[in-house]
Amino acid sequence: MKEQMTIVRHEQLAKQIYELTLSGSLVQTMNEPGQFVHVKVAEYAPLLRRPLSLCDINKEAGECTMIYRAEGAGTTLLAKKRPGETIDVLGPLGNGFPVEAAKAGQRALLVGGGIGVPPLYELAKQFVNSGVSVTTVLGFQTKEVVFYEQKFLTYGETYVATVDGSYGTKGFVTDVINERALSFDVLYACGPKPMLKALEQQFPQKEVYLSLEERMGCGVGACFACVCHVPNSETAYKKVCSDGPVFKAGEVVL
Amino acid sequence: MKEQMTIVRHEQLAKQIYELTLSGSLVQTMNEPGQFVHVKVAEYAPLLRRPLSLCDINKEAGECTMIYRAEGAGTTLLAKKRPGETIDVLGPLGNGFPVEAAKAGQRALLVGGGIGVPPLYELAKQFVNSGVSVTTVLGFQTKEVVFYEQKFLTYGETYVATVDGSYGTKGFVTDVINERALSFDVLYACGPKPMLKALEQQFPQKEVYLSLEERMGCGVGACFACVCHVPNSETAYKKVCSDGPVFKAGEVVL
Amino acid sequence: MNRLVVQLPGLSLKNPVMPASGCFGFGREYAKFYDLSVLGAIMIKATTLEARFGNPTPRVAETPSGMLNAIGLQNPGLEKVMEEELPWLAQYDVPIIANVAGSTMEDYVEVAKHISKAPNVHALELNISCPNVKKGGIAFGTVPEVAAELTKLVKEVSEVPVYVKLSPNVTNIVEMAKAIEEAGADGLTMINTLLGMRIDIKTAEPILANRTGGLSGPAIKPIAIRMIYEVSQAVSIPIIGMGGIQSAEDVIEFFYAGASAVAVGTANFVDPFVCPNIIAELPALLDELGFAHISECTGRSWKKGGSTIYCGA
Amino acid sequence: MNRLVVQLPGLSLKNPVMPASGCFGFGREYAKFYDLSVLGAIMIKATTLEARFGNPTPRVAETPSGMLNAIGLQNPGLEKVMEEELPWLAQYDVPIIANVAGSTMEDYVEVAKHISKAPNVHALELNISCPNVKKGGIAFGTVPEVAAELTKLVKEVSEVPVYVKLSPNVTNIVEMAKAIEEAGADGLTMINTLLGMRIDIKTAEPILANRTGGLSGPAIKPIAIRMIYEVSQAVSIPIIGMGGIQSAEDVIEFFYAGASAVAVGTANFVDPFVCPNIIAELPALLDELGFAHISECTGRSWKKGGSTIYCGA
Ligand SMILES: Cc1cc2nc3c(=O)[nH]c(=O)nc-3n(C[C@H](O)[C@H](O)[C@H](O)COP(=O)(O)OP(=O)(O)OC[C@H]3O[C@@H](n4cnc5c(N)ncnc54)[C@H](O)[C@@H]3O)c2cc1C
Ligand SMILES: Cc1cc2nc3c(=O)[nH]c(=O)nc-3n(C[C@H](O)[C@H](O)[C@H](O)COP(=O)(O)OP(=O)(O)OC[C@H]3O[C@@H](n4cnc5c(N)ncnc54)[C@H](O)[C@@H]3O)c2cc1C
Ligand SMILES: Cc1cc2nc3c(=O)[nH]c(=O)nc-3n(C[C@H](O)[C@H](O)[C@H](O)COP(=O)(O)O)c2cc1C
Ligand SMILES: Cc1cc2nc3c(=O)[nH]c(=O)nc-3n(C[C@H](O)[C@H](O)[C@H](O)COP(=O)(O)O)c2cc1C
Ligand code: FES
Ligand code: FES
Repeated sequence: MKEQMTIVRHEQLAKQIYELTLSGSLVQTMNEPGQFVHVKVAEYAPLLRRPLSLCDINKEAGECTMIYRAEGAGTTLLAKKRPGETIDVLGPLGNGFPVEAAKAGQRALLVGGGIGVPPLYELAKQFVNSGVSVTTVLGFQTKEVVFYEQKFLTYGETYVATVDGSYGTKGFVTDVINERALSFDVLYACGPKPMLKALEQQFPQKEVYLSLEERMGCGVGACFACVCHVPNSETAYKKVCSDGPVFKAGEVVL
Repeated sequence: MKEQMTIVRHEQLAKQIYELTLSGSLVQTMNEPGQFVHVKVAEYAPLLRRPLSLCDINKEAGECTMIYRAEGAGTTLLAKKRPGETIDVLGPLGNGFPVEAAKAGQRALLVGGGIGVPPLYELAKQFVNSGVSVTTVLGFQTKEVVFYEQKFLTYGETYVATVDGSYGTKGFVTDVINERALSFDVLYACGPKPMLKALEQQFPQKEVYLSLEERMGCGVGACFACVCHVPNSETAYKKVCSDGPVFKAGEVVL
Repeated sequence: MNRLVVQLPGLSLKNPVMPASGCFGFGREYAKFYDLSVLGAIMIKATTLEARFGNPTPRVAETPSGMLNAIGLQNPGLEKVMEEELPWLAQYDVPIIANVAGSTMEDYVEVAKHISKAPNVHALELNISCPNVKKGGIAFGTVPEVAAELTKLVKEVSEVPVYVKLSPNVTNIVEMAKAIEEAGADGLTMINTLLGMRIDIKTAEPILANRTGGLSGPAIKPIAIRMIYEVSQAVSIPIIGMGGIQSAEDVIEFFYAGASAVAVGTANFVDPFVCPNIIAELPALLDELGFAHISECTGRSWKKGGSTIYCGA
Repeated sequence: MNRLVVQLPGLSLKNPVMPASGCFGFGREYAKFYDLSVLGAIMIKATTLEARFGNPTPRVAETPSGMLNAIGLQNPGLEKVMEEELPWLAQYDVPIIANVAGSTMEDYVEVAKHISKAPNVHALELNISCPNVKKGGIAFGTVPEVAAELTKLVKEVSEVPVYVKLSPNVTNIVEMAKAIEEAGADGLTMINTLLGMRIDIKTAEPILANRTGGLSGPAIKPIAIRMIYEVSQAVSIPIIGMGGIQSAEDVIEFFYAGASAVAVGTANFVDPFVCPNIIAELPALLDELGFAHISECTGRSWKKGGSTIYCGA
C-alpha cells in the first residue's frame, strides 16, 4: 500500500497544471476511478502527504497518472521533480465512483470542475469499456487552465465551459447542462463544493454521485480531520478519506 | 555571493565520502584554499546551510569541487542529488590558508585528518604552481574512508596513516611526522581538534596554520555562534566563520 | 529479545513504542497496514461521556515540519467505546491506554470509573490539556491545583494506574508535574500540543474553522525534549514521552531526556508503518550505541556518568 | 510608493521589515551583501552594561524547520556599542532599535539611559525574555509584576519610546502584555524564542554546551501567530511581530494576526538577502491581495468585516 514509485513522465498541460505518470507495483492494486493516492513530496518538509486522484490506471504498462495544479508549497515542489526520480506514494485510498451503477446501454453524465476533472477520465474509460455511453461537461476558470478536452472527446460528447467565457460556453457547467438539456441516467461529478451543491439540488430525483474534497491529516480514517455531517443527526459523520471521497448525493451534508 | 550552482559531477569516492563538482559564475570569485561555501541542501528542511570547504577551484572550467562525508540529515540528502540539479550556494566565505606564507623553494607540510583533507588539495595545487615543495600527511580512521591519496601524490610526497592500521602507517598523522622526521618550513593543517592541538604543541617554534571547525548559524559573522577564545582574555574572541576558519597557531584557544 | 521490554505502572510492554492518542483512532484503520500486536501499547482516541462530533472543518492545517489540529475530541462516546471499540481491540495482544477527556471534573470521573473496568484497558491517560475544547479543558492543564484535584478524584475511582498528560502551554511545567505527582498520579505523558494558529493569506481568515489549534509533529520535538529533561529530574514517576517522534533515533533522544516509553503521533499520518518500523530498528540502534537494554537510556543526558560509557567516532 | 510606510511610536519606517535582534549583529556583516538603508529599521544585538563573551560552544543546533541557540548575549558592552557600533551604523538612513538586556533591573536602567541618547537609536527593545541568561532574565519575562516594574523603571530614564519583547514561554501571554502596557510600554515585540533542547544520539549529551537554548525559525511561526492574534486584541499599543518569518506571505500573515511591523531573524542565516527580497516583493503581493497600504492588513483576521473585502480565487 506504500511504495517508492518512479516518475516516468511529467509534463505541463496548462497554466500550473501538470500531468504526472508513475510506475510501480502499486498500480496492480488500483481499480476504482475516484480513489486517490496520498503523496509525500519531499523527505522532510512539507510534512504531510498530498491527496491526488487517480486519473488514468494502466495496469499493462504498470503505470498510473495523476493531474494536479501546482499552487501551494507541496505541489510547487512536486512540479520540479523529473523523470527518474522517485516519490513515496500511499494508496490507493478511499472509495471511488461506483462504475456498476450505470449499466451497459445507459448514459452517464460526467461533470468536472477545474482540478476535479482528472478522476473522471479513468471513469469515462471504464464506462466506454463496459458499454456505457458518456457525456462529459468540464468547467474551468479560464482558457489558460483548460486541459484534457481532446482526451475526453475520444470517449464521447464533451463540452467545456469557462467562467470568463474565454473558451467554450461562458458560465458554469450547469449552464451547459441546462442550455443543451443534456440527458443521462446517472450523474458523476467532482469539483468545487458550490458546483456539487448546484448539481445535487438540480437533480434530486436522479442517481447522483459526488466526489468531495476536505483537508486531510492521515488520509486513512484515523485522525477525524476530514469528517462531514450526515443529514438529520448531530453526531453522525462520514470521513471523506475512508468513507468517501465519493458519496451518493444526499448521503452527507455538503 | 549567492548562486544556484549546477551539479556537473557527483561521485562517491569512499565509504560515505562524496565528491561534488559545481559550475557557476561564483567560481570566478573563489581564490583562497581553506575558504568555504555555505550550501542549502533542500528548499525547506534541513533549514540551515552546511559549510563545506573548497577542495578544488577550476576557474577555466568555471567549476569548483567539494568533498564531504554523508552523515547527518543534510549531507545524506545532498548525496542523493544528481548532475543537472542545482544547489543554492553562498560563498566563498571566511579567510583561507595564507599561501604566501611559504615562499618559492621552501617546503610546506600539509596535514589533513579525515574530512579535513579536502581544503589541502587546492592548497597543494597553488603551492606547486608557485614553486613551493609539498609534503602531505593524511590521517583516516580506516582504509574504507581513505580518499585522494593519488591526487596528492601528483603534487609531492604523500603519506597516509589509519587509526586501525588497515592502510598506510598505523596510528595518527603525528606518528608519521615523527617516524619519518618530516622537515618543513610552514605547516598547514585541517582536521579534528585533537589533531590540531597535537600539532600546535609539537611545533611551538614553527609557523603553523590551523583550520577550525565549529557549529555555525549564519556563516558570515553575524550570529556569534562560532566564536572561540583568544589567549589571555575573558571577553576577546574570534569568529571561526569570518575571522577564520584558518588561524595562525596561538592566535585562538583550541 | 527482551531488551525492549519495559515495565511501567499497570503496563507490561513488549516494547516502549505506542501510537499517541488521537493519531490512531481506535486502531481499526492501521490494522489494515499491520498486526497491531507488534505495538508496545495503544493510546486510543480521547473518550468523553457522550458522543461528540467535534469542531467544524477545516480541522487541520500544515505548518513548517508540523501540523495544527482542532478535531475537537470527536469520538463515539463512552458507551460505544466500551461496547464496540475496546472489545474489537481485544483480539490483539496489546495493552490499551484509554485517553479520558471531559468538560467537567464529573465527566472525567465518570468516564474513568467505567473505562478502567474494561479488561484490555491497562492504564488511563488524563487528557487535561486539549487546547481544542473551550470549556474547562485548558484550565485543567494550566493550573496545578486544579490538575491535582482532578488527578485525585480520578485516582479514587480508577481500577488501573492513572497517567496524566501534561500541556506544554505553561510557564512552569515542573510545578505542574510535581503537583500531579503529589496528587497520586502513577505516571506522566508529555507533551500534548502547543497552541498555534495559521491564517490564510488570501482570505485573511484563520485556516482552521476553530481558529486556533494544537501544534504537533517534528517542529515541537525540541520543546518536548526540554520539558521531559526538566520534569524527569524533578519527579520520580515514569514519563511516556511524545512530540514529533519520527524515528528510532528520536526515541533514543526522548529516553536520554528522561522518558521510559514513547508515543508516536503525527508521524503515523506521514507513514502508516512508522511504529512497526521504529520497533524493528531499535535493537540494531541499541547495538550501535552499546546498550544492552533500552531502559539504560532513560535520563542518560542528566544522570551522573551518563556520557562516559559510549565512546563512538 | 509609500504604501509600505509605517508610523510607530518613535519610528518612522519606510517599510515595516527589519532584522530581529541577535540575527544581524550590528549590521556590519550584512552591509557586505546590500545597502542597509533599504531596511525599515535594524534591531541590533542585545547590549549589556559590560562586555560579555557568552556561553561556551556549541551554541547552535538545528531542529526540524528551526534552530536552537544559546549565544548567551555575547556583545562588546554598552561603551563599545555607543562608541563604535552605533556611529558606524549612522552612515545608513535607517532607524536603530536598541535591544537592551541585563541581569538586574539596574543593569537595564543603566543601559537604557545611555543608549537611548544615541542619535540614531529611535526606540528601545527590552529583552526581558532571553532564556539563555541564568540570572534573572527568565523571571523578568514570566512574571507580569516584575516585567511591569522593569518597564516603568526603564520608561523613566529612556529618551526614546520603549518596546518590550515578550517571551512565549508563559501560560498567559495576554496577562503579560496587559501588565506591560499598563506600565507604560509604547509597544510590544513578540515573540522571543521558545525554550528547547536537543540531545546528541551518540554521546547522550545535550548538543548545546548550555544544554537548553531558544527555538527560532519557521517551526515556531504558528505559535507566534497565535500569540500575536491573542495579544493584539487585548492591547492597544502596536506589535512588532516575529518568529519564523521567511517570505512576504509570512509578513502578511503576521499583519493579519495583528502586527504593525515585523522582524526577520533566523531567515537571515538561510538567505542573507531575505530582508531586501521581502521588501521588494511586498508591493506586488499587496496588489494581488487588493490592499492599497500594508497597514490595512493589521488585525484583519479578527477585525469585524475583515474577510469581506478581498474576493479571490
Ligand atoms: C480526495 C482528494 C483528491 C484530490 N485530487 C486532486 C487532484 O487530482 N488534483 C489536484 O490538483 N488536486 C487534488 N486534490 C486537492 C489537492 O490535494 C490539494 O490541491 C493539495 O493537497 C494542495 O497542496 P499544496 O502543496 O499545493 O498546498 P498547501 O497550501 O501547501 O497545502 C497545505 C495543506 O493543506 C492541504 N490542502 C490545501 N488545499 C487543499 C485542498 N483543496 N483539498 C485538500 N487539502 C488541501 C494540503 O494537502 C496540505 O496538507 C484532491 C483533494 C482530495 C481531498
Ligand atoms: C569551515 C568548515 C568547513 C568544513 N568543510 C567540510 C568539508 O569540506 N567536508 C566535510 O565533509 N565537512 C566539512 N565540514 C563539516 C560539515 O560542515 C559538517 O559535517 C556538516 O555540516 C554536517 O551536516 P549534516 O547534515 O551531515 O549533519 P547534521 O547532524 O544534520 O547537522 C546538523 C547541524 O549541525 C551542523 N554540524 C554538524 N556537524 C558539524 C561539524 N562537524 N562542523 C560544523 N557543523 C556541523 C550542521 O552544519 C547543521 O547545522 C566543515 C565545517 C566547517 C565549519
Ligand atoms: C489529529 C490529532 C488528534 C489528537 N487527539 C488527541 C486526543 O484525543 N487526546 C490527546 O490526549 N491528545 C491528542 N493529540 C495529541 C497527541 O496525542 C500528541 O500528544 C501530540 O500530537 C504530540 O505528538 P506528535 O508530535 O508525535 O503528534 C492529538 C494530536 C493530533 C495530531
Ligand atoms: C542566534 C540568535 C540570537 C538571538 N539573540 C537575541 C538577542 O540578543 N536579543 C533578543 O531579544 N532576541 C534574540 N534572538 C531572538 C530573535 O530576535 C527572535 O525573537 C527569534 O529568533 C524569533 O524570530 P525568528 O524565528 O525569525 O528567528 C536571537 C535569535 C537567534 C536565532
Ligand atoms: S484524513 Fe484522517 S480521518 Fe480522514
Ligand atoms: S556562524 Fe554566525 S558568527 Fe559565525
